[in-house]
Amino acid sequence: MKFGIVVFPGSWSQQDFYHVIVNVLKEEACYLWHKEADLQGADCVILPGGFAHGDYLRTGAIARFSPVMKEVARFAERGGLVLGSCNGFQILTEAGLLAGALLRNDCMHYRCTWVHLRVESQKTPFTSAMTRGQVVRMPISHGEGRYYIDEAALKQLVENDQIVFRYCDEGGELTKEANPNGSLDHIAGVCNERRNVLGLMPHPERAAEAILGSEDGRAMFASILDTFARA
Amino acid sequence: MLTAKIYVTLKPGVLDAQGDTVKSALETLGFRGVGDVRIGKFLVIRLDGHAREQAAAQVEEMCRRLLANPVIEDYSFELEEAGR
Amino acid sequence: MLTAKIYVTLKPGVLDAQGDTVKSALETLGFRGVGDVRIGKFLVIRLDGHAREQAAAQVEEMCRRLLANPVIEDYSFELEEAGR
Amino acid sequence: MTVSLITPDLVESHGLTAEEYDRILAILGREPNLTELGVFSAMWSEHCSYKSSKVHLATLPTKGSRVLQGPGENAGVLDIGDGLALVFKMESHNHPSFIEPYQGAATGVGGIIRDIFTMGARPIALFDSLRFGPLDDPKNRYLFCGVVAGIAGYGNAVGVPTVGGEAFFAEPYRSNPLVNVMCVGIARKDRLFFARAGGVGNPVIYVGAKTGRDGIHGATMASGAFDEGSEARRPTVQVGDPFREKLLIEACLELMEGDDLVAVQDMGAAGLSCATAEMASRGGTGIEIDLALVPRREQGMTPYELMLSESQERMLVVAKRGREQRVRKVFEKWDLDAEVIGRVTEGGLLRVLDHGRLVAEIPAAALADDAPAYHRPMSPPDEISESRRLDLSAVPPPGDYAAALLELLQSPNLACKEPIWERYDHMLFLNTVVRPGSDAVVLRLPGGRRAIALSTDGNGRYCAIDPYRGGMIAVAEAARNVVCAGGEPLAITNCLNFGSPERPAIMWQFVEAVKGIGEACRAMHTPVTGGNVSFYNETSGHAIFPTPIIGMIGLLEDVAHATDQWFKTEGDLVALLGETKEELGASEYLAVRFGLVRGEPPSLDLATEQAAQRACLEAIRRGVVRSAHDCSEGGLAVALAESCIGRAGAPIGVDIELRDTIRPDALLFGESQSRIIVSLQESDWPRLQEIAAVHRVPLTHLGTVGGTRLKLRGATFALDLPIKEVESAWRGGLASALGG
Ligand SMILES: Nc1ncnc2c1ncn2[C@@H]1O[C@H](COP(=O)(O)OP(=O)(O)O)[C@@H](O)[C@H]1O
Ligand SMILES: [Mg+2]
Repeated sequence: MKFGIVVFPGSWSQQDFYHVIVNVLKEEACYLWHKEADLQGADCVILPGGFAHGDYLRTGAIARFSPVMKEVARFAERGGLVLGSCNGFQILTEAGLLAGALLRNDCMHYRCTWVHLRVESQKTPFTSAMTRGQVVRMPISHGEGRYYIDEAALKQLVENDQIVFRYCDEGGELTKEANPNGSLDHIAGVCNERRNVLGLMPHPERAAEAILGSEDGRAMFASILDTFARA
Repeated sequence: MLTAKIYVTLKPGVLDAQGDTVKSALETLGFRGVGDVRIGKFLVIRLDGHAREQAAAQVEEMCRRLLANPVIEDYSFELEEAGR
Repeated sequence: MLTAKIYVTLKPGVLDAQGDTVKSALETLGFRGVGDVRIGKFLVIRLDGHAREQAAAQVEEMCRRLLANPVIEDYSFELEEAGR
Repeated sequence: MTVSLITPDLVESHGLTAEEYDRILAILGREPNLTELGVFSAMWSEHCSYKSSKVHLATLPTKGSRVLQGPGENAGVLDIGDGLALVFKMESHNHPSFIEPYQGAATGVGGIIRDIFTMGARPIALFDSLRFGPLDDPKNRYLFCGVVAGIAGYGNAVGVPTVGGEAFFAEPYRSNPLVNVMCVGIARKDRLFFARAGGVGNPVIYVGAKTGRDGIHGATMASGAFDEGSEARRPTVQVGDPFREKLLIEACLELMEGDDLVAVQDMGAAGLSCATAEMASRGGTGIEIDLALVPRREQGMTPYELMLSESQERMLVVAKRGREQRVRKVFEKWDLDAEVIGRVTEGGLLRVLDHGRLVAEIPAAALADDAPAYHRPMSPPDEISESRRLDLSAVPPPGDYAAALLELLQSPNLACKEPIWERYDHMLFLNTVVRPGSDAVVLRLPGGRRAIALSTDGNGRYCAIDPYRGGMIAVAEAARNVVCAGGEPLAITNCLNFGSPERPAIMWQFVEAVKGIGEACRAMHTPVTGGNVSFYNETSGHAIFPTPIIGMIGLLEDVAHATDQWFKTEGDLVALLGETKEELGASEYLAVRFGLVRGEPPSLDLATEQAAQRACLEAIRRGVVRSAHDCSEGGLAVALAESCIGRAGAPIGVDIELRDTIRPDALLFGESQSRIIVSLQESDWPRLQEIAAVHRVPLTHLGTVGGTRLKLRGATFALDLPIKEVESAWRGGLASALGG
């Protein structure tokens, strides 16, 4: 399976995803330069972490106008798999491919730390190899990850089972302390209605090798791979 | 030549973490009677060779497409003769 | 009850990386005649139980001590009857 | 021109002495114009010319089998095998951070990163070494928080993880905080770049941000007087743009993959002046530029201002003739302006034109190398002998040892630094095998089989009382930290922060510290590959503690040897390598409990130190120990506590019995050097004994890991605390000091 990793001038997680896909999972990966409207036949598009255009004005605000994003939108339209992590999530919301927005952390500063996530839905191509209610451990690294959405739209998300990850404690409880950025309803990751576009603030690629402290992130890649195998 | 003064503010419903931090900081500094604090963006854009009405339309579009995010932000603006 | 509208802007000559980025983004989006773009802060603070002149002095002090960084920023403000 | 424009006042306002000015006259054989005076004053400033420190730095060991590049280039370079080179350097940004903490620290990070990638290396890690006044003063809190935010804001955005550092708070830094940043990069050994101009006729290309009036030194005011409209020319504080820096990193590294470039140099201190003069003098060539071609952000900038501006995120590149287009294309790809502003010329002249009119003409070497070198007078401070005296009978032992330990763990200097490093991305690039919080961080190298261990250290309190010993200890502790992580110490960089060299007492401190560093580096076989000297760290005569900071690089041939300081498993044995002497002098304990800064710093015997480090390293490599932790500030008791807490997951208890007969306060909190706490499986005890014997290192069995309490017993004392209470005291320390 071929992963296409989008590279904006200020992206920095692309090589981490590349390393995990190619060296750890032994799959194929290529970089997609933001100025080129060409996905090089990728089966899954990844929007990595970083500060796409310095994240001036708003995170992801400018990136969404890049030529590559028009292709990503079409690709998603056709049902292609799109995964956005951290800055990638922010860009997907700005581009309107995912609902909601990401605001300044309520603690008012950048946080790079480990968090626990509760899998809220395994009915996505990105979590099918996980089980609902399962607790996984991954790092976050962002200053603007406070998920927000208005009530009506939140209701929609819940009804359509679009909330995929919630911040929780080790035991899976949604405690205030376990919410690292003040996200509404502890929301850490959501998918679109069609379930082929997923965004999350945490970094699954940083949790794919035991030597780095967790392999929980691998389940997401495993899900994608076996979805693809079965398709 | 015109200058556009653009105000981008968080929608009323949206928690303003920065505003709240500033509020409590002001209180720690001993300021009394500080109510709600809301913090937004203030953009000043110079526009060359535009007629007023055409400029207004332009700025409106800038706000819709880039400067504000409708999910969380409202915007408003004024146009002034530059130099002021 | 009063509302203070406070404008915090970068001093002239101080690099505004955010403004420059927004300027080139607007140009990429096809907007014409975009000149200098400068981006600052816009604060709205509600003040309870203040007489106007006393409030003005307060806000002045808030800006000096906390809201603006004198090394790189200028500020200005207006007072309005709240509710507007 | 008839009357001389260069008055003595003007010369003085440019920080030049009458003798230095005569030297300039001699070099030029004529009177300089204003621009030339400005260029000389910047290039001959202490910061650029090292005129007070040169002769002493020359005594440091700089050679070694692994040293590919010593002092003199943008950064030092080590051969770390597998065809890889490690590029590293430390810089100070103390004064700018005092004026504007956020931007001062941010631009400091930007500057040191440029020093690394200009050599062809991909920057992979940052360290920040911080010194501030006590946090009970709001001013100090403001400065500290601003600096941390600035480092986070720049480092996180530019995409270079900040994986370690130090934070230390003491009165003398109130007058002048320290912000030192180290950057480390990895390059292919055969793809290193140097800042040496070459090839007459080759284009000199300006890349990056436009030039504004940023950070032009005060002398501009004087100069402004010489032309109208001077009110507009107020110099402004440098402001960093991490996004543009990111573009510069990627564009330069992409270009360096090809063979279009001859040399790369960043424009840091003294901006265009320094970049042109140094590239030319290193290459033994000349350079001619026309300022009319320099991209600028503001109107009406004079040649003087353009030559001295310190606008950030700008580079100077020498390309091969005919490759201009290919170079431009790459910079365009990354949305960067690149302008050819001049050419490499024959003969050693730096010629500066403005629209073709000559505005400055100076021998480049004169600027870069012919600055005066001073043997400044020195003499020990009068207080020093007094400050070394310590009457222990006047120091009552603590009634409550548990309370004493908690007080120490809570104090900002010893408390958990996670509130700082949590704000820095310290995981990017998937290299961080041992994260911040342990003695040294361990980073995987490309390929994943090998790794490096890094630490920054320096104890200003020791140096205030004995700069020679303090300098030695800084090197020894940095090496010890690296060894505890499983690394073989290779080499150091440094940042030497002192007061005014024009005061004999300060100069003495500096020279003593340099002697100590040199001696330790020779003994440990860790040459000095570069560094930075920051003088004049004082306000109205109040100088900081003399503070040399050491950045140590260590190598792990096998990443499996990566070791951290935390106890692992119930039932493991705890032991001490090295010996505890009755040494309370200059300790954190005396400072925290009694506000005392006095007494001889702990003794250091370099042979003993090395034996302890060799033994620890062998034990780690043979898989004998499961954790290793250096005993430093706070002594044995604090180090033991640190091995129980702060690890991922729940804290773990320990039960310790100390049989030593020295004063219990010295035993628990003294800072004797060359000590390492290890934990191991019981069955490995004989192997550890054998290793200790071979290296002739005292080895003491201390106790056992396990339970939920921290228990410390001795002949005349005992303390017993719930480990959770110990951890929360330590974790909360910094937060509560920051009033949050
Ligand atoms: N300013 C800082 N930035 C990042 N990490 C820091 C900072 N200060 C301390 N640390 C980390 O906290 C840990 C403890 O620091 P320190 O007490 O100086 O260790 P040691 O005494 O062993 O040198 C180290 O891992 C260090 O890297
Ligand atoms: Mg240590």
